[in-house]
Amino acid sequence: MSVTSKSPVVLQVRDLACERDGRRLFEGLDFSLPSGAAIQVKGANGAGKTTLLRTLIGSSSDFSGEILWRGNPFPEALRGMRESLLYIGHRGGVRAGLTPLENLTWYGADNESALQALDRVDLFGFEHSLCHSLSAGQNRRVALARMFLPQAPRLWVLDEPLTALDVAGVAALEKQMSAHMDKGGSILLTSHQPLALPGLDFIDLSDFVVDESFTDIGGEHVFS
Amino acid sequence: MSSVDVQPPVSEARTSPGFVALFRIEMLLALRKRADIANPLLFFVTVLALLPLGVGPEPDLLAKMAPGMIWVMALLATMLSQESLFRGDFEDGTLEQLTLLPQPLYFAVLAKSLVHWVATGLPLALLSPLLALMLNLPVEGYLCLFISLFLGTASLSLIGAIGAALTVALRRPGLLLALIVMPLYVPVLIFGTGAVQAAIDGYAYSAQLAILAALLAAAAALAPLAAAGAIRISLDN
Amino acid sequence: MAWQWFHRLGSPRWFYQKTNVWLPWLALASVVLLSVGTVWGLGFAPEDAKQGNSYRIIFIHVPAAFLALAGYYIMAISGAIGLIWKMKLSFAVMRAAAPIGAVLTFISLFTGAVWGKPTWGTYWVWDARITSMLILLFLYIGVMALSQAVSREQVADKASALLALVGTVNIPIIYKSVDWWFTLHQPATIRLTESSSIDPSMFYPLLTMIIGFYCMYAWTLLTHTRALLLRREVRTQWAQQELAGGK
Amino acid sequence: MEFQFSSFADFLAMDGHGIFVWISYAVTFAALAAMALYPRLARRRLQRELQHQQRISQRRQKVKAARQAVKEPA
Repeated sequence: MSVTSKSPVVLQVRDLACERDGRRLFEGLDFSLPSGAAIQVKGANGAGKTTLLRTLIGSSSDFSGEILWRGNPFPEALRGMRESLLYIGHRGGVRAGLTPLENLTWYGADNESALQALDRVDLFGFEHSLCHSLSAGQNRRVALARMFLPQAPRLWVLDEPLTALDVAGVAALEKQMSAHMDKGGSILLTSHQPLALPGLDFIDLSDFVVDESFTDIGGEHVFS
Repeated sequence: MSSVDVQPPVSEARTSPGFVALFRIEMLLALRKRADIANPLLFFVTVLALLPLGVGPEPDLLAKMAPGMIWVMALLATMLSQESLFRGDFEDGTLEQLTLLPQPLYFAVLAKSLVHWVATGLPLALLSPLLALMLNLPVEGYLCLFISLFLGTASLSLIGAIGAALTVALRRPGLLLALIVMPLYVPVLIFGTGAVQAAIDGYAYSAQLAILAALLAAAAALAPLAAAGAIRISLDN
Repeated sequence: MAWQWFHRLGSPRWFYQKTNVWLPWLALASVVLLSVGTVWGLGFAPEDAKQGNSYRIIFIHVPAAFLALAGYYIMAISGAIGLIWKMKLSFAVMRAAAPIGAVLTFISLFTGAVWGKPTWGTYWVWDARITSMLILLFLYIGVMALSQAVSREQVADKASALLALVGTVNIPIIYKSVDWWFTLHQPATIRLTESSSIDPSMFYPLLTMIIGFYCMYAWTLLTHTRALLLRREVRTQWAQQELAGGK
Repeated sequence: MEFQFSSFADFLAMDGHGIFVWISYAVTFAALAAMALYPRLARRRLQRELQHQQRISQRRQKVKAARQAVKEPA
């Protein structure tokens, strides 16, 4: 499925700079994520990959530059973006006190599609057992099951989705991601493991890193 | 390959849980963690049973101390169970998902605080006549004690949520949460004990209960907002 | 205003250089006012009819109590400015204001307690003013403890700013409920601060001391903020020149 | 407006209340003085830290330069 140049841009970032603990992680970042495309954010540890993802989903507001969701900027567009956002972070977002089925219905899925999704991450038979009795791998698959729901949200933001997955799991995930892209969805993700995903673009944060000399971070004073 | 728009567009607005759904799920979780409900109650009863052992069984002395002691113990029981309000969700990542819901975080925090009240404050209020009996509280005070605890512990849960949210990402939040929240509990404690004392002395106590209700209304309106802000700040840690 | 991190208005370097000029004058004003006020209040103001000489403690108790409360609002407001406009400078002012306010609250509590001895015969009395002061001290300690407990400085600033704001909403409620509670339990006794009559001979030294305390507060807040800014901006050139060349 | 006390001793005693007045003033001005001196101490501590860090980074540069020199001639 080729991303035609005219396909609508879902998420656009202009001249983005992020700061954490008084240190500038990167600056001058520009990219746009059209619908039906996927971008993997590369960069050394601590280069700010997670900070970038958290900024794009509106969880951190220490940034300069512009983030546009379908043309209109944050924070006005934040609510609209969150209506079509699926975010999976380092922590899966699975409640130990609930069963996998209840977890998925908590994310707004109806029973039938939740069962379908759980089956596709081969959790058949575990739908009704409490998550704290399942293994870490199974819990991870419950977290990823949200991507297998029929009406999955349009924008997927995934932080290291492949961790703790076996070979079969990775393959199933890659297949589901490309199916999502075919349906016009877009994906933004970070991953240490290589990903076999047709049409995957890359951004390397180290191209936008600020060199760590003694810069006057305090900024020139405004009044002479 | 035909252009992208031919396939059915991916669903736009995801159906995320509203206030009622959140309340139901939180209630379900609270009922499943039986211990979290029983602990504050057991704490409440055992400590109050210790009081006569410490102070001596003279009925009139106990009667004088009963309103204050019952209220202080209710306050401490609520505060002890406050810490677990967001901690579990923080550790498994659902707290972060709550902040990403399209509708304001206010409703999720309100739902959690109300569930915390139903799980701790309400049972304390229901149990209070038994404790009043043990501490020889005059009979006129029973009804007022129940109403004041009923209203007061709700405010305590709502205000305590702010402290829980501010300390959710810390390793050992217990003491700090108490330190932060204690001054904010003072007005509720003063009017709660004041109402029961007035009822015992035979004065009208509707004014104190009205103020407690006003404090509850203010807490219900403002505390979840502050707690929501605190959650977003703590998650950035 | 676009929701982004615009070039901060109060950049720390501008604040540091601007205050270089004000500090000496502020220091001079507070020293002069405080010494004149103290000598005047201790030596020249007439004795109080009822309380005798112990009322002279009013000349430090009242200004300290004023500033303890005003200091909390100053801390909360600078925290709010930091939260809304993300200004590093106002977070530094907030972090500096917390310990100063706590010390002033302690001073007013201590002087109030010592004053209580000759007046009521015991050091600690649950007088409405003193009880409210004690709760205010707990509020200060809560803010300071929270800002120490959070490891990341930015998050600690925002969290303590929010707690300070929650505190300001509660202070009037706390003061009113303590007052109501005090009138309920305590028959009318000499209220600590209202000495029998505030005639001019007592009012002017008190006024001098209040203004002196305000100048001292401003000077202390500025110097603490500057020291904190140097620590926070230690990686910048201007801070290093300041530290190297500084006195 | 003139001096209220007959003698300096009388001024100290303040007919019985002196002890309370002087303790209050002493503690107050001690606390204020401590607050006034604190920034100076903090600044000096920061200066020492900075010099310490600079010495470490200089030493590290020297070591790196030495290693560089060893590699070059080969």
